[in-house]
Amino acid sequence: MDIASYFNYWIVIVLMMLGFYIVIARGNLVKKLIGLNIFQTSVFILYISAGKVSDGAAPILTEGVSVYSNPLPHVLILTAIVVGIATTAVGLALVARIHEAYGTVEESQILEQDNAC
Amino acid sequence: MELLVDIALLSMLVATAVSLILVRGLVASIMLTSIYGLLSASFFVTMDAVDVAFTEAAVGAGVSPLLLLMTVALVGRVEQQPRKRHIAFPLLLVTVTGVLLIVGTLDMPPFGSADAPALQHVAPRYLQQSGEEIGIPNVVTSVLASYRAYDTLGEVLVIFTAGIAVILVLMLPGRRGSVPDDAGRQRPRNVVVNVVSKILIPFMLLFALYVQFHGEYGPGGGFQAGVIFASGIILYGLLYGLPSVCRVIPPPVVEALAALGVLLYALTGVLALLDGRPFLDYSVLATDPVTAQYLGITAIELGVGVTVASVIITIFYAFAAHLSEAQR
Amino acid sequence: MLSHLPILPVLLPLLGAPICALLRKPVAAWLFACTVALLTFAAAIALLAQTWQQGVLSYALGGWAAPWGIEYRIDLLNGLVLTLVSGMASAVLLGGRASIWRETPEEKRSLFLVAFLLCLAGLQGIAATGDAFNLFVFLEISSLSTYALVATGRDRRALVAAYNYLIMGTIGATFILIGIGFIYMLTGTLNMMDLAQRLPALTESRTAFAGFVFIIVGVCLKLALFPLHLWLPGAYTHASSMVTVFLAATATKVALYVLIRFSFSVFRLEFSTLALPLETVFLTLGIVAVFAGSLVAIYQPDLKRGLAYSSVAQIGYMVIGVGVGTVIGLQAALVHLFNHALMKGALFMALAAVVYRVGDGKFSSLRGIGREMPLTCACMLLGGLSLIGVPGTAGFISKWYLVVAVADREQWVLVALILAGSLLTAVYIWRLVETVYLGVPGPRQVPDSPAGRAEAPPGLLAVSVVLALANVYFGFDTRLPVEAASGAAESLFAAGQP
Amino acid sequence: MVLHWLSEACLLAGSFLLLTGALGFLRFPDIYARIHACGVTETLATSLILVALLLKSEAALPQVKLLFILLFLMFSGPTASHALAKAAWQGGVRPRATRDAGERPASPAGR
Repeated sequence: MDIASYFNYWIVIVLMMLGFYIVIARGNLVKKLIGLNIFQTSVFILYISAGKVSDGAAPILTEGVSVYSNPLPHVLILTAIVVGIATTAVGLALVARIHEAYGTVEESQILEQDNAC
Repeated sequence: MELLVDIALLSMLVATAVSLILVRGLVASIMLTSIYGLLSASFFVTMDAVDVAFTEAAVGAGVSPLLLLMTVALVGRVEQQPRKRHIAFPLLLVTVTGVLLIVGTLDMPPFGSADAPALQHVAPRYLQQSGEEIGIPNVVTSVLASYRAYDTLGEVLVIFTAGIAVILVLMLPGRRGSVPDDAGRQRPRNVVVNVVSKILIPFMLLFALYVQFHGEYGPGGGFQAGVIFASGIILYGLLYGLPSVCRVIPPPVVEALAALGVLLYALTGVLALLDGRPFLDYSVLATDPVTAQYLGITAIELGVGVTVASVIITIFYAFAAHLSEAQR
Repeated sequence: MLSHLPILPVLLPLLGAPICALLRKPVAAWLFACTVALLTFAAAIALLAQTWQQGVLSYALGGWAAPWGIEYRIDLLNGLVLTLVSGMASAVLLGGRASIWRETPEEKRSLFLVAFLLCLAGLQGIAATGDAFNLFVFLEISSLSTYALVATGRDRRALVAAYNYLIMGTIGATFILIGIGFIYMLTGTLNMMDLAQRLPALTESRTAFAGFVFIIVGVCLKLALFPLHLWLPGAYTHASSMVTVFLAATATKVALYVLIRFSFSVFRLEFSTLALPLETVFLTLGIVAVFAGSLVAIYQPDLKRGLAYSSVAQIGYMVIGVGVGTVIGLQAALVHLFNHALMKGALFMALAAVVYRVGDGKFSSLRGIGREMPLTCACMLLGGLSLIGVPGTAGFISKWYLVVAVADREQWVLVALILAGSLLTAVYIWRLVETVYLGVPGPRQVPDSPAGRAEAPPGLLAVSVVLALANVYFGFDTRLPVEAASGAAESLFAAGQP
Repeated sequence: MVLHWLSEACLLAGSFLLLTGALGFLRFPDIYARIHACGVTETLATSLILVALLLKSEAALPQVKLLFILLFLMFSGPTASHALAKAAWQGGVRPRATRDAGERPASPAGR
């Protein structure tokens, strides 16, 4: 097999894991959501990479072009981007309220306060 | 040449993600997120996904940093250095997941191959026949708004749900959709920004309409148009304050519009039911199938645009109301 | 209109939610939401009846044929889950008004109902669809609305619980998305039936293997299978009472449905067992979940949290049924899916009625409540007995099928462990009985709680009684769940044969 | 032919200016100097690159679109720099020169 043809995917997987790491390793609630954002965006990159055809054109029908990239992953990812921003918005709303209720957005301090009472 | 651009963009993406891990402080993180969104949008362009790139530029580099910034204005920009943090477990988890993913790529069709199974089975019909069946050049719009229109209805519902969820979570006690009062506060005025924005906002709204109705021919469509329209309104709100933008578009109206957009989409689908055709079958709208598709797509894209714009404005209102409450 | 039956259980709440958002008066919104839920329930029952007679129904959305468009494919299993979910939704809405009104501030009530309808639409959409990506979209609709519903709980910890649920749920959903992407790249299709035809040829493919693992892990996060259950106790405990009833009775059930759908119909059994030691993993995790969940449940000071951990344990039983990997095992899992919804529905509903009176679900507040609210507590007792699996209740039936299924595979140790798990259940239910009937009531702090006998408001009480009696009814007349489950299980296995 | 070389020259100059802007951003001492470094170079650099693309493109529609982008950049770039600097000033950040001259601001809210 040809390393070069998978290289692209592997970089994207590294990106995904960097985002995933931020989600599970960081204690700040906003930073976790940022990590989630990176994680999801990288998954989108994986999908879109898989739809690419070498020397293909964007899937907008044009005279004289016969090779197009696969449009279906594009459609799926359009939907997934919307789902991602929706999740981020709800998460951030929760964070804002958590800050009002606890005065902090650090996971460890919230845990302390909960255990105290 | 294309490969060179790919490698440059990918390495910039990796650099951004790594610095996101290294950096502490939320404002810097948000800037990096925005850069990440913009870079991935550029990457999507090189991958021929122009519609996705458009959306990602609007969402990843625009709306989501805006929401993040408003949250940070509420919760503070400091990210604390934890006293002790176990990084062994996250590292292990990430490594296992990453290895599994890499194993998963090993039997994948190679990058860019034209004979990948994904291009053999379902997709060819979209590319070869959507021209006759739907009659519009943008295949992504054809699939999005006709072949898989039900997914898109789900997408609109997701956005609507997000709007409802944010209002439900952030609603200040005792008022739903009421306009916040001025409270006699003087906003710091910035003449240059105000004047320039005043000139630009009408063009932004005009551009949104262009994107809305041009989605059949080029990249764009209801979702992108909605985001652009909302950002015009949000810009106005940022400059002139929440009370004045609420006078222009009152919150109850926006909430109602969000619901009406969903209804417009769903009822377009229900029309088919009344005629005994499957849900979302557009052929009832006109006798000529291509005209029917065109009408159906225009109607549902309008529903998408209205809902997306109103939900994003609603979310902005909810956050901004909390901000002005916090500043009091 | 009959040919449109497959879409109606999803379309009705989907249309109802935005209309409900336009209604500003909470009472009007409530009446409307009840109507929508009942109509959905009626449509689901009609659909179940139709699948019973005609077998599998296919519905091409948008008029586009299957692999190109999105297809709804309803078999007995879909019908059963759709009926269960919409039935529980109707019960919660009809009976729960007093509780929702008590626990939600006035300005939030109508939006609460909108979110509830959205959640119903999402769950129904998951249960009806035959398209893998469409499943992801509706999963997110139900998840987002659930986060909001959990966050409306009165305690500030509800917010943290909702946030944790959001993070874990989104990781789960993203894993599912990765998995779907992998199998799409291999097969070029998203339609479940089409996938099922194309995947058997790919048993050797490492990409298919990875895709399968990601989907299963993602679904198990949503299912709260031990050790991925961490979001569940917080979410169930701090959400408002009606949200807990609905979530406990439906959300994990739908996740279990997705697990079964993917590991039996999409990937087919041969693939599933070839690719992963799936049986061993499920049996082990299931039995660990039973013990961990039950043991933790025993020591909780709060009944609501105790019952939440008990849910973790009960999910373990269902997963054991799936892990046995035979028709009877699957049938046991499905019967338990149905019965557990009834048990937890009855228990949480009765608990909600008690919370309505005394303010919270701590054991210290429940002391002696049995003398003040005899009928409500009798319902709780029935639900508890059913949870243990006492003969004459629905719980006995599902335990029976599970034990038979495991014994059929001659795994006697497992049989012993399942029975031991029931004993643990008996311990925490006994603790409940002891507190409720034998405890000495302490001073109560709720303002409008009259001394002496004070049952819950009629709506809450009526639904509690109906659910409790359903536990008894389905303990004797087992036709509906057992026959539907066996039909569904057989068709899943029949589809697995080449 | 002339057009081709002209556009190449514009591209090169634009890229070079962007590079100097980035260098300045990294090396300059305080926020105002940094804004100056990127603000000034960026507007010119992007305009040059857009002009280069204008010269390269053949069809009318892309040319019009590029012109619009150019116009928009003329507005947005300077406004953004101005807004940044003003925000920094209102946030209490003072230029390095006056800070070194003696009176340190009460709160070093800069970086």
